[in-house]
Amino acid sequence: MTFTPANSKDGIEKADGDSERPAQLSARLRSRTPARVGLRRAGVTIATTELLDFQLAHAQARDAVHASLHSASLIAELLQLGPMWGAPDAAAPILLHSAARDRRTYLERPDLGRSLTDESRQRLAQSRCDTRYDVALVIADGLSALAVERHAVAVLKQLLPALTRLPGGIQVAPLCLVEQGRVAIGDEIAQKLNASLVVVLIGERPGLSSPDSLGAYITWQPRAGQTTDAERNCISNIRLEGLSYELAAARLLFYIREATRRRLTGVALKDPDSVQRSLPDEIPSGD
Amino acid sequence: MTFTPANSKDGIEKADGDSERPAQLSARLRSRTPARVGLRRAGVTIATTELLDFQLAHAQARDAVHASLHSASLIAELLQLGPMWGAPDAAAPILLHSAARDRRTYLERPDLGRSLTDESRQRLAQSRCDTRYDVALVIADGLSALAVERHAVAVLKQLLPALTRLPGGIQVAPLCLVEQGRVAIGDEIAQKLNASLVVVLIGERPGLSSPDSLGAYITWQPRAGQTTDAERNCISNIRLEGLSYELAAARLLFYIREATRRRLTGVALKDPDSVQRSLPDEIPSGD
Amino acid sequence: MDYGHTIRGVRHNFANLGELMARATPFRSGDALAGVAAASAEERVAAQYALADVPLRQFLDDLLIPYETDEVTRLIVDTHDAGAFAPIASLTVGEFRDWLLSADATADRLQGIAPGLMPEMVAAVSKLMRIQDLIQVAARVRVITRFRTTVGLPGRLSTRLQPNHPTDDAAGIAASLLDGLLLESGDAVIGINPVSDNPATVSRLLRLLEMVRERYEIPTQSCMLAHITTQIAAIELGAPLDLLFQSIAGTEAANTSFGVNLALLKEGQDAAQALDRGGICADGIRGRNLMYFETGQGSALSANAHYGTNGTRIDQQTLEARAYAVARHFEPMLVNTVVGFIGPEYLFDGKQITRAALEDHFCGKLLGLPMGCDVCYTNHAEADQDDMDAMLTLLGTAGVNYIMGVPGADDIMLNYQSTSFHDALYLRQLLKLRPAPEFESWLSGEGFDRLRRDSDTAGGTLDALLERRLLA
Amino acid sequence: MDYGHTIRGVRHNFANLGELMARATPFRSGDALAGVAAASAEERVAAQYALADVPLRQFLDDLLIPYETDEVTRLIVDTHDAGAFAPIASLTVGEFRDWLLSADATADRLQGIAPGLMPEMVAAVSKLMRIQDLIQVAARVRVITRFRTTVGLPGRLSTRLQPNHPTDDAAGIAASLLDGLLLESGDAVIGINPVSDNPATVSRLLRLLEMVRERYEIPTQSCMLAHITTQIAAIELGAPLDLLFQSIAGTEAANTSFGVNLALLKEGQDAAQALDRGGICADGIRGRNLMYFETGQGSALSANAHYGTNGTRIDQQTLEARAYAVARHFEPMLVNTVVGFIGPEYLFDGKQITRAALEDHFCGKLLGLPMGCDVCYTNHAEADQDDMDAMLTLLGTAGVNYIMGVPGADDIMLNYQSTSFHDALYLRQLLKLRPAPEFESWLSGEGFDRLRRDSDTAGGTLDALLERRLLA
Ligand code: B12
Ligand code: B12
Repeated sequence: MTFTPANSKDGIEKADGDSERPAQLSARLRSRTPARVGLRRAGVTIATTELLDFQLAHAQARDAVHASLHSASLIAELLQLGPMWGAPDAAAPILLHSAARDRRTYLERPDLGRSLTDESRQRLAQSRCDTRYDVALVIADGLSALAVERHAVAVLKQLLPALTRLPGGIQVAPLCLVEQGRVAIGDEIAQKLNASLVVVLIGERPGLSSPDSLGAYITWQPRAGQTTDAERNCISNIRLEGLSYELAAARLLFYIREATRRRLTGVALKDPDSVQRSLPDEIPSGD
Repeated sequence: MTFTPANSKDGIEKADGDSERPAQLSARLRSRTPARVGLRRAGVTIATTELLDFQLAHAQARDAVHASLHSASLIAELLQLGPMWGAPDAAAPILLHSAARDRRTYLERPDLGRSLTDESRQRLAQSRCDTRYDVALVIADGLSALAVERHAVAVLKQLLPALTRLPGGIQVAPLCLVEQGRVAIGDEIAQKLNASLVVVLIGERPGLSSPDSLGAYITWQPRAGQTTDAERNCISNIRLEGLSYELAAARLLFYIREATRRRLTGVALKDPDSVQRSLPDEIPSGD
Repeated sequence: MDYGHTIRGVRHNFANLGELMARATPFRSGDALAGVAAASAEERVAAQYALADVPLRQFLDDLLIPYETDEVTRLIVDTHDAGAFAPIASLTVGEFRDWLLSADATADRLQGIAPGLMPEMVAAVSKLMRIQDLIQVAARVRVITRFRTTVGLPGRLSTRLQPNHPTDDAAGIAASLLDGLLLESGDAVIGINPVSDNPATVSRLLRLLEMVRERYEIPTQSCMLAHITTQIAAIELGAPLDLLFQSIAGTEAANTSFGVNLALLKEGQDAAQALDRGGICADGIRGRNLMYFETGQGSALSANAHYGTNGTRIDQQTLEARAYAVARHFEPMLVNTVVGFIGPEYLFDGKQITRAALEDHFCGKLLGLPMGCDVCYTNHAEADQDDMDAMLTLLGTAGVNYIMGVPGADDIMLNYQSTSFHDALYLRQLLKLRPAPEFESWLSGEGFDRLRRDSDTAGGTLDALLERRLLA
Repeated sequence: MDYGHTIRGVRHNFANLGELMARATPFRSGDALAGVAAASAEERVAAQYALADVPLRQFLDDLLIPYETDEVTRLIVDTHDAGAFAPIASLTVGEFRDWLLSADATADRLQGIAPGLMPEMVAAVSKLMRIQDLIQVAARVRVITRFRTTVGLPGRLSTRLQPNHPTDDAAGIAASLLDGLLLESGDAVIGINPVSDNPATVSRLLRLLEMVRERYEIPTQSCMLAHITTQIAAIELGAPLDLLFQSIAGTEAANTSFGVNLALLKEGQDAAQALDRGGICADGIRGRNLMYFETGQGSALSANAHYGTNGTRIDQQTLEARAYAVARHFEPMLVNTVVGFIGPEYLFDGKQITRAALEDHFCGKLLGLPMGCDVCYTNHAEADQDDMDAMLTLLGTAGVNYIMGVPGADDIMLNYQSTSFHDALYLRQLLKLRPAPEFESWLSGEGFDRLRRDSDTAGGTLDALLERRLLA
């Protein structure tokens, strides 16, 4: 019996009579997307090295879920943003904690991740003044503290100056940072701060190839425990391989402006086309 | 469309062209064995009621695993056995504990279930006298405290008088009761007690239909950590639906006598035929 | 009716049918979160005994969620077909299980009773069933739907090609699309989840798919999984929309939280129907099924929309089955449960996800739906590829209509792991399953050949796409 | 050779091949108990990368357990077939996985390399494989054995009928036996675990089985699962013994704790062989396979017999594969892993049991063994019937040779749950599998008919048995 192992390291193997897909094609596909395209195969299955790469990514993504937020350093960074939007010195970022005391509780009890501890409620009450704010900005670790650490400040750096430049002038409430928070926790915060709209920047669940994806949820006149997700808008996948800080801020700005104008967010409010065009309206036939 | 549900409650259903098996046969089969024979079917599958009976038994068997031994009352019962074999008053049963502190540890760490706590070792040392005993009797909860509570005393009641009646006279060491013990924990106990042979009465893992099955393991000259299971003999399924106390004691007596005579236990020593005959040597052809 | 059961002298009582259903459900984290799970294994079995004795008719009288306040209940009650129900009307839930497993329950008969089944009845019986029962019965039911391909035929397994990209980048999507097509994926649908929520992007990507589909004559349908209102807006922009997608749930309140209701779904269906884009399928029948629904246990609970009569909290699996009643009303092309997608707070680990997948598949099929399954998990759940392989294989034996095809099983935008194109090939090979007949012919024809040639050489449409030469 | 791998600048080192193997193993409680499991998921993956790079040849040089002190190692090394190994001799473990999954690895080629495979190589590659890989490759391998029936043919699934009784009561055993036969069970073997350890009981129960077998002309073989020495003694008493049973493990020390060694196994085989009781099978070949072995992960560790070179503790799955080398030497009729039988200290829950079952089945088949599996769990493990259904179905797709048949899945003597007669019928029906050909003919012939008639009417042999009229 003689045969050579069908899977040689330098070419994609011929599987089940399928035509051989050259390595160049794989490389080309991979240059266009971070997706796991053009994988080497063993029979119909993914080859060993690629399988192990996947397993490693899984091990690391699980770590990302359980990583906890470095609040202190993030607060320091947020403090430095103050001058950018002319925040009063008093308006230091407020550190809050959801009722989910640790990661495990957070994962099992989304209800707790949506409500504040009593202590946090008090802290909010102290910060409250009579001003009615236009926008509350809430940063929550969500399912990826990493996402928030990497991208939240960068997005705010683009957003805050633009916000203040809006005609009519926009009143921004003190920034809030929430540990173990879910999207809906922003509702109570905004209410307590007396803000008309809330933007929650939150860590999306970590994917294998995206441990640090940031989401932004925008809600007009949130009511704690009553607002549904249908009444929010969402901007997703803010990160280096995803939506840029600039575009994210531009979209946020659009939503904030339109929400304020039309007095609503949610399914009735659509993302503007203008912020991202990646395809022409007319597609030539190709060859 | 008209059809009647194929499964009526009063007969075993005709499944896949198989001939109909009358309910009488099921009843007859069931009268011969506690096994789940002659079950009603739904198609090729077990019918609902029978399935639920199974699930209930599973819920209960799991409870049996986790039940803990009522040592105090068992010790009281054991104390009353004393006169039966002329034990000196001093020889109260010794309560010992394995190194597995709780049930969960016990289940995960059989190694700990095989060794004693330091405290138990001391207690044993105190009980030790210069006598060399012929037999040490160890009762351990094993995987079913229930088995031990229900049957251990009853077996000893049969065994102890018979033991003392043995020609030559047999020296029995003080009884030991072990919480969270495995079979091999008897080895160290016997050594510490200076006994030539150990009998461990232990709760077997609970089955669905047998939450309280008792096993007996007999080991000649056990050496802690060195004796292998090949050097032991085993008597299993001591309980109401299994081996009777009388037969169990008779077998134990046989093993103790033969082990002492041949100075060994294990694969080389076979259970005698005499204690249980359930089939004739010649089977007539039937009809 | 009084709900209870006595075990060894201990009486277990259940306040009402909703509570009974919840207590009888095999353990899952979501029911514990909702506070409705049985307190012990014994209580669960007691509830199962009691549930086994409930007559199926009872569900018609004892509505879990009020008719007055919930349009899903109204839909269920108002469309209930008493004639179809008649043959099983005399059975209890336990007897229904026995009958479902009997040789009497042929594919035809199962199809016949479907309009007579309320989702609550199906949920109830599923709670008494073991995994092998769920597989066995589901495997007998075939639900066949058509648009340009025929999905759900015996001996076939289709896939949704899911070429998502974190910025909706056309070249990136094209790369995944090409990878999938070359790996024989996409006969159920090519469906993209757009990251942004705007009609123009939806429209543009639909045109991209249309172009590829036409150029290579691929018998399949395309879909953009944006909110239904966004898709309707895209139709108004003239987008070439084949299937209309929407996530749905089992209560009116949960659907409200998704921004949908029955009227909106109908409006969307009419709009898509009016485009009249279905093809003539292999058997000469014109494809008219065009709705694509996704569901998943836990979505109602997540939206705090899981309350029934008198505030009784309903278990997530029963609510999931009710979502199928919504789906069934619109004669969908595809339905799938995204079972492991939502997170561990509803389905904690591989074991819970797997059982839920088989329950959902069984309930959907019994109610007459073309069930697929997103065999998947998130990184915050206790699950891994081994769980997925097992679940995938089990669903294959149960006759699932279709599964997802994601490059390397890793969705880089939705952030979860689903099945790869390779997984589908594995399953087809192992169980000797084939793609939809139209797609299968395509694979051995000129169109696929052209695709392969184009992919090997520079130039051509694909190259233009990948090289962004088609970009503005 | 140096074993290690670097991930993002962090170097993971492994002291030797034994440690590397253990760290690369998917998590199971037994390896944690032995203190050899990887400390983190990342360390495990690092070990898998490193293991993937180990040349297969390395296992020939770097023996995990010394040749000098372990007769199992000597057997493995001394019977290694270099010629059969040649075609894969240049591969690393990772490349071996790729090759196994490739179309190149046909059934014939897999059979060809079997004698060239060391169990350690097979264990190593299995550690890199997902469940779907384990299924896919195993499904290609067919190992066919014969005594009176032919077991292991493609498209067939056999069962061991296991009519145990807590007092070895003949009428009780007959009741379970009859139940099983009527449910078409028993084509792999009718095998009783006697509760007592004596040659006369073994002998008597063998005569009981012989009588039933002859009276109804059942093409099958019988077996008593007592210790091999007890069975040899029964042979000396003139017992009609078909298959000779023994539990075996992967180290000499573990086998010693079972009271066996290679010489004793040989002695038993010779004694049984001398009875010359095999039949002419459906294909005209005379059945000569007569050993029946059971194995299971954890048995060596339980006996504290899991040490290798320089005291390295070897992981339980590798040791299990080594047990197959023992089995293979005796050309057994049946081998099965009792995977969930031993307890949660070795395999904690349904997930671990399922993966272990598929690993064992894969490793055994690759080494050329007629693998069955005792799909089972104990009540102290975290598992239930759902886990069993899933595991059973997966093994069915992987082409398992046989499973157990226990009345109602509940072994009332061994105290654990295995598969019921019904489970086998489920699997056969779902996957369109048939019993062994000889048994299948019997089911539609005169013998089975007589059995059914006898079971329906009073009188006759069965009645005599059940009514204890045959008892002394
Ligand atoms: C999980 C998830 C869901 C789950 C949410 C259930 C739950 N309890 O978690 C389910 C399957 C039900 C779901 C449904 C939908 N989703 Co969704 N979902 C996600 C996903 C994958 C992760 C979200 C996350 O990690 N959040 C962070 C955690 C920490 O916060 P949380 O408080 O636990 O999560 C809340 C929000 O995520 C919210 N949510 C989930 N989806 C959506 C969508 C919108 C528009 C809004 C406002 C809120 C919202 O639900 C959660 C519970 O309140 C994101 C993709 C991503 N990469 O993030 C898409 C994503 C947010 N969803 C999306 C869409 C379109 C939808 C649907 C509208 C689809 C449809 N056609 O019906 C529906 C309905 C949403 C609604 N109004 O409730 C889009 C949003 C696009 C956009 N820019 O608007 C995203 C980005 C994915 C995509 N590209 O397709 N979704
Ligand atoms: C589990 C089990 C096993 C496991 C043990 C591994 C382990 N770590 O647990 C395995 C599969 C390896 C096994 C093997 C064998 N077993 Co066994 N086993 C059992 C079982 C089902 C449960 C035992 C139990 O619950 N013990 C109680 C717990 C709390 O104690 P433990 O310290 O954890 O358990 C120890 C003993 O059980 C011991 N052990 C297990 N089997 C046997 C058999 C003998 C003869 C001895 C002396 C010890 C022994 O191994 C354990 C670890 O040291 C019993 C049946 C029953 N209903 O009890 C049969 C049983 C004890 N085994 C039996 C037999 C025959 C064997 C074998 C000899 C079969 C063979 N032909 O090779 C082998 C070899 C035994 C040996 N010398 O080691 C018979 C004994 C009959 C008899 N009267 O002698 C029994 C009664 C079952 C039967 N009827 O067939 N067994």
